[in-house]
Amino acid sequence: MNATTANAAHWLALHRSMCRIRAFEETALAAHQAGDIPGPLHVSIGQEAVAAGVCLNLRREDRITSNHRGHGHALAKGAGVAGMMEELHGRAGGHCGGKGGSMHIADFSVGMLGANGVVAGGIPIAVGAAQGLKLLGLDHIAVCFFGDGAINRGPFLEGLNWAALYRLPVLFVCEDNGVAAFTRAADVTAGPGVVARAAALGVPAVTVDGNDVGAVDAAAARLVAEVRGGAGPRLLHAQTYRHTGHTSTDAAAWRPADEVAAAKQGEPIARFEARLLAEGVATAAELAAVREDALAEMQAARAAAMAAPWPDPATAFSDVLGA
Amino acid sequence: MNATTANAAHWLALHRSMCRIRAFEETALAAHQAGDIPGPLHVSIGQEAVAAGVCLNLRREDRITSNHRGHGHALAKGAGVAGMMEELHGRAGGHCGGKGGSMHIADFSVGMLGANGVVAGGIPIAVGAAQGLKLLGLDHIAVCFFGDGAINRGPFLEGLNWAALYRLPVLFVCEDNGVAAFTRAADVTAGPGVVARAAALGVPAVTVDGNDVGAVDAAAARLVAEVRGGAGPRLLHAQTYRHTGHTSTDAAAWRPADEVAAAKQGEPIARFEARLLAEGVATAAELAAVREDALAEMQAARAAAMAAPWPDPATAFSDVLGA
Amino acid sequence: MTTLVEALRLAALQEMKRDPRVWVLGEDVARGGLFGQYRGFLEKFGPDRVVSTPISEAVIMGAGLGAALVGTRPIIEMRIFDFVMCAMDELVNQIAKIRYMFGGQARPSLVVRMPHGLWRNSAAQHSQVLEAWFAHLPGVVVVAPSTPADAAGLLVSAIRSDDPVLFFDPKNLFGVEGEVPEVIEPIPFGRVRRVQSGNGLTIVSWSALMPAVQQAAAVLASRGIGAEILDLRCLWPWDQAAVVASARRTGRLLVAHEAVEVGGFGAEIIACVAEHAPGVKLARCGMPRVPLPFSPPLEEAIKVTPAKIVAAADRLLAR
Amino acid sequence: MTTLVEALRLAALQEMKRDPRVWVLGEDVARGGLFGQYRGFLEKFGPDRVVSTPISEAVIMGAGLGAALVGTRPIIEMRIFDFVMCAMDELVNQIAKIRYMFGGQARPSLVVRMPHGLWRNSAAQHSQVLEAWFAHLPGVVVVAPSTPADAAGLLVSAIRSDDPVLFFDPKNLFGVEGEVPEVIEPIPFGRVRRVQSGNGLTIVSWSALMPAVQQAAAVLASRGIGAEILDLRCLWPWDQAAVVASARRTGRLLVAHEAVEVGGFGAEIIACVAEHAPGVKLARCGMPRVPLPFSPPLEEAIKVTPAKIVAAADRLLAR
Ligand SMILES: Cc1ncc(C[n+]2csc(CCOP(=O)(O)OP(=O)(O)O)c2C)c(N)n1
Ligand SMILES: Cc1ncc(C[n+]2csc(CCOP(=O)(O)OP(=O)(O)O)c2C)c(N)n1
Ligand SMILES: [Mg+2]
Ligand SMILES: [Mg+2]
Repeated sequence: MNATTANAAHWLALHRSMCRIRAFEETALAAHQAGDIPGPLHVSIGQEAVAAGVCLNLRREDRITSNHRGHGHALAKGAGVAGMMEELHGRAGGHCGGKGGSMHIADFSVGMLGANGVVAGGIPIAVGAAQGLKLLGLDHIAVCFFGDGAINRGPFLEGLNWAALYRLPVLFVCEDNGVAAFTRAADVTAGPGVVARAAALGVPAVTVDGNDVGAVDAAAARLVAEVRGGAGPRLLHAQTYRHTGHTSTDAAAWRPADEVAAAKQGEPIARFEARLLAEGVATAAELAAVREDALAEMQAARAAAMAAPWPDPATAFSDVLGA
Repeated sequence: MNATTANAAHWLALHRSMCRIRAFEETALAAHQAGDIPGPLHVSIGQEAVAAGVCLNLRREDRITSNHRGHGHALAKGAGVAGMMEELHGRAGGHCGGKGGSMHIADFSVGMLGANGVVAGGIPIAVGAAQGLKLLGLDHIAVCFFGDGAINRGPFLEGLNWAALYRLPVLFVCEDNGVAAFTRAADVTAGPGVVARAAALGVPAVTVDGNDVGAVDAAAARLVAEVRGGAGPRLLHAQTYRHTGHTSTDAAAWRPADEVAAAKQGEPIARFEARLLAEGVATAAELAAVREDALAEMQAARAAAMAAPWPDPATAFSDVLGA
Repeated sequence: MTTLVEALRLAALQEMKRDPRVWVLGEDVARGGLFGQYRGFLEKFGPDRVVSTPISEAVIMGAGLGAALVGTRPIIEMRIFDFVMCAMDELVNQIAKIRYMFGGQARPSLVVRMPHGLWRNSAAQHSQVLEAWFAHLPGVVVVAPSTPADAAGLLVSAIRSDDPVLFFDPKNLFGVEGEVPEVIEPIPFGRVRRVQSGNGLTIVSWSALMPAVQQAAAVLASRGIGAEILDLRCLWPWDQAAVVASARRTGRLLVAHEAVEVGGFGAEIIACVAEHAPGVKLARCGMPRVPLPFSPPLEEAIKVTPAKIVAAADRLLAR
Repeated sequence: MTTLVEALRLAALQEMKRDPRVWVLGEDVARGGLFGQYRGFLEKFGPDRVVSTPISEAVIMGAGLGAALVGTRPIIEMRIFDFVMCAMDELVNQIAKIRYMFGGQARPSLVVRMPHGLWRNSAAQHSQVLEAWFAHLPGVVVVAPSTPADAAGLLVSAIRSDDPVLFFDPKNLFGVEGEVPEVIEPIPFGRVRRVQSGNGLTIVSWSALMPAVQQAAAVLASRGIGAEILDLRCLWPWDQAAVVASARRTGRLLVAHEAVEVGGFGAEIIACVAEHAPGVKLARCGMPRVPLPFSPPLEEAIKVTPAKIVAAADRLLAR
């Protein structure tokens, strides 16, 4: 890392993006615990570097698909916070008008084609989005976020083979937090891992430390450029850690306390802040201000969501078929 | 190869098995063309070495699952010819009482758990059979035959990962004839191929010349021993060629004539016979007699099937639920 | 005169010429498709719009959806209906729900083509008729034509529709001939075609069973019983008004379909008429709840035939 | 008193103790399952009989089948019904057909457990009720209990059955309490449970909607209308005789279910009664043909409630 003016701005953007994701999810978690957010809530606290590091290398017109743990991807891609917070609270002003909730967060206006309640559900969609973009002669790309759990589902194989075959402009991002629901990835995943699987399907892949936003950013920048340049699909394997349980109601008590503590030690925001300070990109006070601003933004969004109207029950019948 | 007395008998059995498959399918093809066999018919003429080379290394209690092109697998595993020929002709005495036909040929009495009308459909079943056998504490194994087309379907990934994970006694056999229906495997398969895919899923794999029954036999013997010994799953990749079209009504006219001619040149029966002669295992007359016996057997079976009664229409309602 | 499969070919051809966003993906489509329904397309439109795919049904379906989300209009060819079972998450959990779930942000304009039904003794895994499932599934249009003209006109509508349309090609009728106009106009969804008028009873049917129904009606006519025959053509939206009106008028309604009778779409029609037009005498004729057997005499024992339709009509008339 | 989920746990536990061929496979089952329905099983039966699997629904389903073919008796746990869409080929084309297709050579003795229905605002991909699909599918038994005792007794029957049984766990009722006997006896398939007797009308329902039906009946009772309530418990085989007899006696039949009304199993029941007991006044109450929305007021607008059941009963009684 070398703090030129240009990348200093980019680094600060990465930091700010991570802080906003963290603040959004901590706020949402509290709201869920307070009973204000219905339905299941999956937060990605600890994994922010992946969403930020990848999405800050994308254009607005690039598309992403996500999974059940999608707040970070959406925010990093530029989804409106008010619409997200209202959606989580089930309000009329939510991006999905209250029809989707956390697990189906989407903001098509910024190319966020949706979270997904089905593991690996976003893979075929992203592949098809890339194929459509190519067919339309556009040079936008598709990015597909999924977890380590998704690499044991069939669509992973079908989607990667397909993308390689048609040289589609799609970047697969495997967010490997080592666990799927209540089961360790290592206990359900045979063979050498996702990089080997991708390679065997014709998709070049690289592993990065997914808790180091600088590393994610650098790898993503390179892979996005290759994909956009017509080189065909790529896969980014980002190793990270989920600080909390599977859902907001899961304490994940089965994980050894020292494992969790060690992971929190190396968590991506503090770690990146240390580098920003060391590189002289920002002062501690500036960084704290970013964090505080993010938290204030999210708490204001939450307050606004709480005050926002519920959807008109009549809207439950629209958006099915026809006009 | 070295013709000891012991393996001479085995080689002759391989030869005989291939000849019976060829004779069965040529007879069935003619019967289909004559309008006596209803429904779709997929023959494996040219691919006999794979079925014979693998199945002659199995016990009766070992289980196999097959695909839409399953006559050879069934015959090599010991399925009764009369029951098979009647089944193809839709007669009451067929293994499935006329309910299955060619695409659903099965003979559970010899461990043949069924052909399958769905590409890759047999993979999860074979994996589960292996898991069940292991759970029951038996040392029988499961063998799963599928084509090159199946490696682009999700169950291939899910099944291999699963088998490796639980170290199941299952041998996967990819019968690679380079084509799926009317599309070249190379045009729809990205990456280095099935062996790499298997390895990436934790399943050691080897490639053999699938038109050389000696090679198939040797590889199968080794892999079956490993699998039975508890080493976990293995994959055998057998390269072969389908002499005829996809179904009995497909001329496969799109394939260059010289390609087909070259393949017929190296076809497995004649090729193996040359070796048997060279090794002094049998005389030309003896080999011809085997071929003629096989043909006579199949033609007699066909005649018997033609004379056999149709199923009682009332049986259409049995075998659904309950007793 | 044009065969039904050729009518479908012409309809897709017309639409792909009209709109460059329309494309087709599925196994072997570049070689014309399993039934020749895309014959010549590769030559005309090239490999980017006529995409022969791997045997990867989940992604055939899901990639179609993704491509629709960025503004193309895919025709998703599933080869044989039964293989849709390999792509049900993509169809049921994704395609059917994406517009609603995202509050209208997405509008997946796509057609899923699924040649279905009995055909040349193909047995249990290649003959299923599960159209009723999709009438029960919110978020999709369900089309099941039976003539070349209807097939062509409804396929044009399907391709132009902004909704996901499940198009059940009646594969057993691919060889049936009929007139198809030079320029194929879209046929609106949800309207029956009145095949013949009559006063003795109303018979509603659709898709591959229509010829059997017409044969049955001929038998009834020879006995002086005039059947009013309605070809439903669409299971969702369906022409409830026309069916109820006809049933009210004749006083008797028989619904015949190739699918299993229990839980088939006939149940919905009968239930609807029972609720809205009490007094109409009602009957169904469908397959028993049995998988499709291979052998001809067994298949014959299971499948709905003109004789079984006549028998059902007779029982209904005797009530 | 035992909760429904605990009753199910006890039933599976009893059967796994009884028969060493019974085992369970599915995601997280070694950690007790998503709902605790397998709590303590790993400790008791070990990792070979309590198999926490990868997220590989196709193989969870298909491996269960393969293992059944060699003589074990798997409980295939699908976690949430909607994920069954990832395993439909294995369920529909393989499990449901294998015995028939092979002329009876195979007898897949297995249970597929699929917790289904609305539950804590889980939205479109985690709330589906598609039970009617499987009543329409030859080759499977379809069970949908609503009380702890029924759930336990029917699960015992399912595990002992030689047929493939689709067991719809009513996940929204997992916390409901009731008595469960020390030794859980099998409850035969295909018999209704008469919840209460009455003469004003017959209400048939099942699974997670039963409490709403009972609340609706209480409202009707407070107005002097006695509803006969039948809990169907099984959709296949279903107790046609009991339903028809009750409907004949009261003269009015309302079928209420959580599923979408169009094409739901209510249509089959209504059609059947319309055919076999003409004159009975018939009505249904189900969800509109709309995916499940997330937000509470939207979900409330869609879902079947006691008030909607009362309103449907009132309309029926006014006819
Ligand atoms: C097909 C399917 N099976 C099971 C589930 C239930 N489920 C939701 S998230 C999850 C774990 C996913 O793990 P991973 O992909 O690694 O993502 P993570 O939760 O770790 O971010 C499971 C099993 C589902 N949603 N979809
Ligand atoms: C899931 C599924 N998709 C499509 C088909 C139609 N189909 C039958 S055989 C076949 C080709 C299979 O190729 P391969 O697996 O290589 O076997 P081969 O025919 O070459 O022996 C296809 C596409 C099918 N049966 N199942
Ligand atoms: Mg994970
Ligand atoms: Mg092949």
